[in-house]
Amino acid sequence: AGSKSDPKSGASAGPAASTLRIAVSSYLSSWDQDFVGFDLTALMLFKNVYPYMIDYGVTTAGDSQILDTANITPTFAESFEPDSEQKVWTLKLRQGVKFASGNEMKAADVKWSKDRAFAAQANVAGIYRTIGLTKAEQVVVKDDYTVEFHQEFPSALTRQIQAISLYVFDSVEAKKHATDADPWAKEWFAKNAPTGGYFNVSKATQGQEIELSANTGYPGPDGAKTPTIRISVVPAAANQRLQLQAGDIDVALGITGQDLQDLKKVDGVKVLSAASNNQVAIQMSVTNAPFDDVNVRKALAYAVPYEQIIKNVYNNDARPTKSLVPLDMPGYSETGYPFGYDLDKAKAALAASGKTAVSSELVFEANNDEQQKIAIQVQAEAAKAGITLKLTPLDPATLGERRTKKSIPLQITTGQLWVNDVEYMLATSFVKGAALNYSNYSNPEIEQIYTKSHTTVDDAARKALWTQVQSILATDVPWVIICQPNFNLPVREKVAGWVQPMDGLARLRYLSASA
Amino acid sequence: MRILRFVGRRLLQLIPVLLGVVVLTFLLVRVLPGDPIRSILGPNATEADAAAARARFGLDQPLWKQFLDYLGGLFTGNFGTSIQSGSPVSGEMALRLGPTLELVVIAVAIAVVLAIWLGIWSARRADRLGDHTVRIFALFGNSIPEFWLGLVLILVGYAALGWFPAPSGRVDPDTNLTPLTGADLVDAVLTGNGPAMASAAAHLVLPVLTLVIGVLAPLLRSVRASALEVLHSEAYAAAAAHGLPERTLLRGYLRRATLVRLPSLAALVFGTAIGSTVLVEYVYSWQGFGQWALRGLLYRDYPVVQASVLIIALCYVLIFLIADVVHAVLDPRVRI
Amino acid sequence: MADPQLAPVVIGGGDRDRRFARALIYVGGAILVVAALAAVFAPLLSKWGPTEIDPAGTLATPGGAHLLGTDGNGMDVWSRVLHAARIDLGIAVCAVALAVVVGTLLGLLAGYLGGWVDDVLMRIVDIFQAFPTFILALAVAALLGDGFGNLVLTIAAVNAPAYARLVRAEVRTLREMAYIEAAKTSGASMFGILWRHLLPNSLTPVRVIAPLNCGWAMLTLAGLSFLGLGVTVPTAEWGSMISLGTSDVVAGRWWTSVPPGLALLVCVLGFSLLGEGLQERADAKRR
Amino acid sequence: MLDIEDLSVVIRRPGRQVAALSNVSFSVAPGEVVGLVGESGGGKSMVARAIVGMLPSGSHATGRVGFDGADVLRMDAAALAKHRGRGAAICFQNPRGALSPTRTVGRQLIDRLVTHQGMSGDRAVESAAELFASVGIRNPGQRLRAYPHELSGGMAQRVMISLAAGCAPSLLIADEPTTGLDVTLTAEILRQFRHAADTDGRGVLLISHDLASIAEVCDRVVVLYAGTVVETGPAAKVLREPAHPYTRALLRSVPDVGGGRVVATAGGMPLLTAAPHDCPFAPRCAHATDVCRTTRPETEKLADGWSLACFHPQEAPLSVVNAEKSDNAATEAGRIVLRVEDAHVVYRSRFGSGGHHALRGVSLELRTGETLGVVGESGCGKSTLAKLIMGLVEPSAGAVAVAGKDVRKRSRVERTRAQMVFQDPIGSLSPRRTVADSIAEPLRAAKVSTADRARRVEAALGRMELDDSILTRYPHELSGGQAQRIGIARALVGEPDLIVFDEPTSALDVTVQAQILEVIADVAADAGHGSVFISHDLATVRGFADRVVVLYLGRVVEEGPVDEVFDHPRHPYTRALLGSAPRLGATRAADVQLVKDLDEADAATGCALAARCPFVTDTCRSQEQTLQPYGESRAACWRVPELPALIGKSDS
Ligand SMILES: Nc1ncnc2c1ncn2[C@@H]1O[C@H](COP(=O)(O)OP(=O)(O)OP(=O)(O)O)[C@@H](O)[C@H]1O
Ligand SMILES: Nc1ncnc2c1ncn2[C@@H]1O[C@H](COP(=O)(O)OP(=O)(O)OP(=O)(O)O)[C@@H](O)[C@H]1O
Ligand SMILES: [Mg+2]
Ligand SMILES: [Mg+2]
Repeated sequence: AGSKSDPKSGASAGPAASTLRIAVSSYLSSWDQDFVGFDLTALMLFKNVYPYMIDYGVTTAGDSQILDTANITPTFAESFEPDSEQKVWTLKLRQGVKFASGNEMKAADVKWSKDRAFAAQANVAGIYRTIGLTKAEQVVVKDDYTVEFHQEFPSALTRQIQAISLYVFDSVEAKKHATDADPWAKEWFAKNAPTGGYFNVSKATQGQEIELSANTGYPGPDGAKTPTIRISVVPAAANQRLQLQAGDIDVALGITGQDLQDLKKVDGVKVLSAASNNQVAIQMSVTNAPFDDVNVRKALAYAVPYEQIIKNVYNNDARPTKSLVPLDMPGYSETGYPFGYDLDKAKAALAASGKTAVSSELVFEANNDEQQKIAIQVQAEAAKAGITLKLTPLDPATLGERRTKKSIPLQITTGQLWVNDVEYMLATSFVKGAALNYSNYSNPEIEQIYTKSHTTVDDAARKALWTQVQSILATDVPWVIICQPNFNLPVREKVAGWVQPMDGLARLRYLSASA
Repeated sequence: MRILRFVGRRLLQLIPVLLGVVVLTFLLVRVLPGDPIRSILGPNATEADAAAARARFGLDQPLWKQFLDYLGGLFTGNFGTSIQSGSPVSGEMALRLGPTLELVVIAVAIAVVLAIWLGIWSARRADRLGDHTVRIFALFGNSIPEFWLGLVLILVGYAALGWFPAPSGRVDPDTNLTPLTGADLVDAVLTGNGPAMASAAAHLVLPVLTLVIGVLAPLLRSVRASALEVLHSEAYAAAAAHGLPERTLLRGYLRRATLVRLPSLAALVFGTAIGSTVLVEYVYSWQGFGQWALRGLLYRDYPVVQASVLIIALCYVLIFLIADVVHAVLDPRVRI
Repeated sequence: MADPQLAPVVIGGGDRDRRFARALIYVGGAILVVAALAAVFAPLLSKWGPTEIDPAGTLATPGGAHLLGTDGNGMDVWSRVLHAARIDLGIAVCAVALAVVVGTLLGLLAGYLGGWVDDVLMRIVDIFQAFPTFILALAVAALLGDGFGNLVLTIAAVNAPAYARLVRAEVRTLREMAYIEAAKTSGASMFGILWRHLLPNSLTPVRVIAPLNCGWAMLTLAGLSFLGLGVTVPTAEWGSMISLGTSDVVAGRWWTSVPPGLALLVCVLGFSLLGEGLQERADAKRR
Repeated sequence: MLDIEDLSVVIRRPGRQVAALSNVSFSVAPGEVVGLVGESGGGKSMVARAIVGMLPSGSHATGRVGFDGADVLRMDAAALAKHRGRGAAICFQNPRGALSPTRTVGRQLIDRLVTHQGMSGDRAVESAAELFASVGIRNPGQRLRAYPHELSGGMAQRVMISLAAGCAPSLLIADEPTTGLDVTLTAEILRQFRHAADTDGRGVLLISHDLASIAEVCDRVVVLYAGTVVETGPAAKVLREPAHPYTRALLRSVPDVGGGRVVATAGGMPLLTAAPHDCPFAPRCAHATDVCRTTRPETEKLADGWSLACFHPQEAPLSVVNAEKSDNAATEAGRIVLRVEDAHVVYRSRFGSGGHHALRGVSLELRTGETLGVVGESGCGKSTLAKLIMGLVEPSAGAVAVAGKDVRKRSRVERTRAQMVFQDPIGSLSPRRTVADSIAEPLRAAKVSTADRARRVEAALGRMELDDSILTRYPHELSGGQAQRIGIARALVGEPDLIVFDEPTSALDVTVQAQILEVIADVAADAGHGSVFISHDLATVRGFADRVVVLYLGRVVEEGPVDEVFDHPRHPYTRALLGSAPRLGATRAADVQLVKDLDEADAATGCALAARCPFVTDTCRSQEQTLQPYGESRAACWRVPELPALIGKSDS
């Protein structure tokens, strides 16, 4: 397929070998990370253009390199260390880091950025609460290169939370654009890309294309390997595939499903594969009929055709899993998890609930082919067990609203935890009021274990707690865990250095093109 | 002078229509299920955070107040701030409108010219093989879903033959085109950027072709029918009976009389095309107005939806106004 | 000088256009009849149900157990193509019928009453016509759900304005006709004039446009499905089948999207041919 | 120059075949005006089309259309292109339709000049202006820039003539050049053709359905019936002593201002599918014998270019049957059914102020059993008056009462007390309603029971001498004559107090017109209702009206008993109208000639006719005229007493 690129040399003569071309499915919604919700394209770009003080390290798994969520190291910072009580964390900045404006990154920038985050009352402010940071005063500038974070309580998750929150704006530049009505220069940041990260945005055409160039003002190790990266927006997967085959793009970030299997056989293209902790599940609302009855939940858990989904949706490129804790997460255990595809048991479970037939809607994300396919497979089998499902794709706004209202009886979720730890998992998914707890699940025992885990540091003790958690969850079945699909990324053969991000956000600095 | 008065009167008539569109859209987006705020807040946001965000966009105000603010903004050209991106809607819209208008205007213009030419050709050979062939082909084109046609054209024109650039944008970024209007070909011409001109033109070919094939049939049908009507009219027969030469007949007696009915249909076609380019934009990664509006809608970005509906409606009514003026110019019988 | 033996001079032409028009109508009609039969007898013509998943796997090649193979969900393409005719033809015809009824009613009233009623009705029609299709569709889907009825409603709302305009224009010429005056002087009531005289006569152009419109309605529906605003999966519908299969085409697995694509094309073409033929016949009659 | 020999044209269409022309032969010499007359469908236009080589598709033509030695039927494309325009040029039947709507008339003329006379640029413009002036267009420079729709009918016809003349043809063909024109214009237009023959030496072929109106300018006349030539001869001869029964029937069907009564010939012209083997007129002919029904008569040459195709040529001069009026219409006995008092009608324009003042103070009174004729030029407000009476337009001032009831305050049933018969017989029937339905319409309003309705519909139909089988037909399946009978039946069925006939025969063929006029005369004679008969043609009114009103620009200019007004017209306008009406047998009494077309006359203050009246004085221009009694009639002209003398003077 690569040979096809010859005739249109006119179109592809421009970019040199030093340029990598990446296709994404959509343009980022805004450049201002303080005001962006869950937008994967945006978050990925932010990881590469904002200076993050600390980030995950890299480790090897099998024959691929992956981000090591257990090992968080300073990047734009010299160091980030707690005091003995683990309540005050000191951030020492790397000297000589330059924003595109030429301003050096100072402690004042960090302070201004954190003040802005608290004022924004959005993303960062939200997760900072989990580590006891709620007020701007808790961030204290010590000197030009030192900042202290005074947490209300010690937390095992501080590094993880700060790894995703400690990004810094060029405050000197920002203040030039601040006005009385807009003290945090929101309007300016909405339109102007941040600077100072591994890459600077050298050109951005709204909706269309973004050109990143390596930041020469970064004095630290692990600088960007490719001078220029072009990110173009190609919404249609079929179109991305054609361009990858023809060699007009080097990395395609929007290709899923069958296409991946096909591309493995295409000349000039390789598909990077790795096991991932991406978990596909159906969350059942324990407070909405009919799934408020544990037997109905069990019935569904028996009715889901796990093997068939792995085959039909993922082409066997996914791992079956038998616990609500993801595979590869420390503490994973299959003890007491009874569920597998078994229609007889499903019918029995339904009968145990005293009902012969139930019906519900099954919500999934509109425009998510994978979820749609899963929904179709589940619907067909569930029907055989007496569970009638109405497939309901929802657009992001409606999905968001209904999730907030906790009014979805049944929904498919896909995602990976940014912190590979059961405590984090409980915090985000299974304790009362947790953000990802769409099931509205709560269990006093779990709450107890969760509280206990804050102060449990011994590995074996934690493991014991986690086994307990898993058996409780297996009895309560708030979720049906479908599988853990592997990570796949189709790239041109010349692309090297890919590090598989465990948070799904590509670190482009590792990428290089071998000419 | 008379034309100006007519245009003035018609512009006045537009006011209630546009006002109606504004009110309807305003209410519609608000009764739609879905929360525009939740999607810009992280999953950990509390009700207080959401309320703060709502206040930032004035969504905590009573409905009538929101409406008056919006209306007031419109009069000063302020379409509000996009909830998703945080930047002013007018700026984003300007960037998105250019490419789409460029696409639609070029496509409809080509389709109209082609329809005129083919339609008259076809009518003059009415009921011969050529005529039948042209019409059946046009009908075929009209029967293929645009997104499918787009994909096929990409497969053939780009993947198999390699004649056209990758369908991933509107101009090669290496041409360093300075965007002015957003319509890349226009910008290239304005800035005298030769390579950009070539690149923009090359990128336009397939999407324009897709649209042209989609809209040609109704235009062609109309031109052919009116040409036939003229050819069968007493007026044309009279001119022919007086022995006027072919060229004079074609230019003086057939063409203008044929075109009289075309403007309003062309306007209709333009209107539907601009409303439905979203599909073509998707297939060709065109990132124009349609994609922007659709995304705004999916995320319930109220100001974006309101602005895009208003602009489409405005384009629509303006193009009809233009069509009426053109009609009046073409047809001396029209009283304006 | 006259030579009666001279062969007659024959001027060519004649009724070829009518023959072509008739051919168009017959071919178009035949296509639609076949499609309608396929829709009605779909269950008898296919072994598999339209949403039945073959446990043997997905994307089976045509032949064998599946005449046209299976799609990415393991469903039988042949069966789905047949069953989809029900939804597609059903929605298109119902929507256009609804649009005709509503549009005609509005057009009749506006055209006959004139004055401020006309102004108000036509401005409303303007508003609807200026409203983008997809936004209207999403609004209806989001407000009322995404069922059959609501798609009919959406597509009808998109098309009704055109009929209102058409009928209004027709009525405005017709109401100046002598027979309307005759009816008035014969003491006919307003309702009588509208119903007995204006309605039947103003429908002439509608009859020609409606079939063409059915074709466009099917394309609109397909477009909506492509954007995820149409019929929900796994209901068999051509547009959504095509859009699900687009990447398969690129991979050379033609059978998931080409058959529904062809079915859609042929049906739309059927409507177009029928409409074109009717138009041609109407034109020929006028000449 | 033109020599048509044995021309037959059969038009073949699938499922349909028409023998449009069968063995037609005649010729036209340069400088000669030949009239081609006959009923609609007789094949007149087909002859014209054959001459310019534009037969409709599907035609099979035999014979020969000789033109300057060549055969037009067998010309190749290049020869045809030369022949058309330069050889023979047609003035089309409907001048407004035949002018291209999107090109100025000047351009259209220049196109011809450039093509056929090789002129260019300024010279063509100059020539065009001259041509316009020569056909009587005032202000030619300005008119050159006009679009066809801006022209009145008369003006459009003049432009058409100039276009044809602009081709400088050897033969000028005029297809019904005066149909639809006012009487006052007809004569003027016909003179243009005579002029073309006399001064430019062109041959002229003048086509018309109305023998009487063209006979005067023609040298010779060819009478066509069902595609066959039945009689040819010198105009004077054919007009006064026609030999063929059809020619005689044709002439007798034309109403005569002199009071001559129309004699209708029953039946209609047959639509032939092949050249006839018998005399096509035989079924309608009073003199027909068996031989007529089995053998087609040969064309026999009689004296001086007179030829005839008939076994039973008639020799007696065409007698004028004078109407013995049944004056028993008791004027005193009737009750008043219509009263119009000083009615004004203003048509408002849609935008802005102003409007068209179509009626300016008309007063009328009509009793049962009485028939009132209303005459006047096109646009004078006749139809407006009819609509006013029917309540279809509102008076802006004044009052209208039908059967004592103000028209504005009538109920649905009361509205049916006045009925109208329309000008366009087919157009006034709802296209998608059956005949039965249409006739029953007034009964439906009156809430008559279904059975009763059927009975009364049948009765009305019987009176129109129509068969029951017509009841289930739709308007497009009717002939004009049948449709008009249906229209009259509809008017009669509710037994109304008043029937208004608005030009009920002007859209009909001559012989059909005569039939309908007979029916109307019969209906109008009923004592049960009053009738208003509107016509632009004075002659049709004379036959059965009791009183007549002459309208001019929305005003009544003369009024009185019909014979009085016709025999002793007072007003110059009435005189002009009467003078321009063609009159059989007698040569026209050259009376009063109006000096301008109607649309050029702007009525300011004073007498409305002032701008066109040859006897105008300053008083006329400044003072409005009111109706004054002169003898039995009343006229609105103060110079009435002086007129006879004035006319005498202008005569000498
Ligand atoms: N284009 C055509 N196709 C078929 N038949 C035609 C066509 N034109 C005329 N005819 C038929 O030919 C016959 C002669 O028609 P023609 O127009 O010559 O009559 P005409 O004497 O000019 O009548 P009119 O007074 O109505 O103009 C008619 O019976 C008519 O129906
Ligand atoms: N609806 C209308 N709106 C405006 N002007 C009108 C309307 N109807 C008629 N007129 C004008 O009023 C005048 C009288 O029209 P009317 O139809 O009464 O004339 P008419 O005598 O019946 O003429 P004709 O012999 O041509 O039928 C004409 O100048 C005409 O242009
Ligand atoms: Mg004719
Ligand atoms: Mg009239």
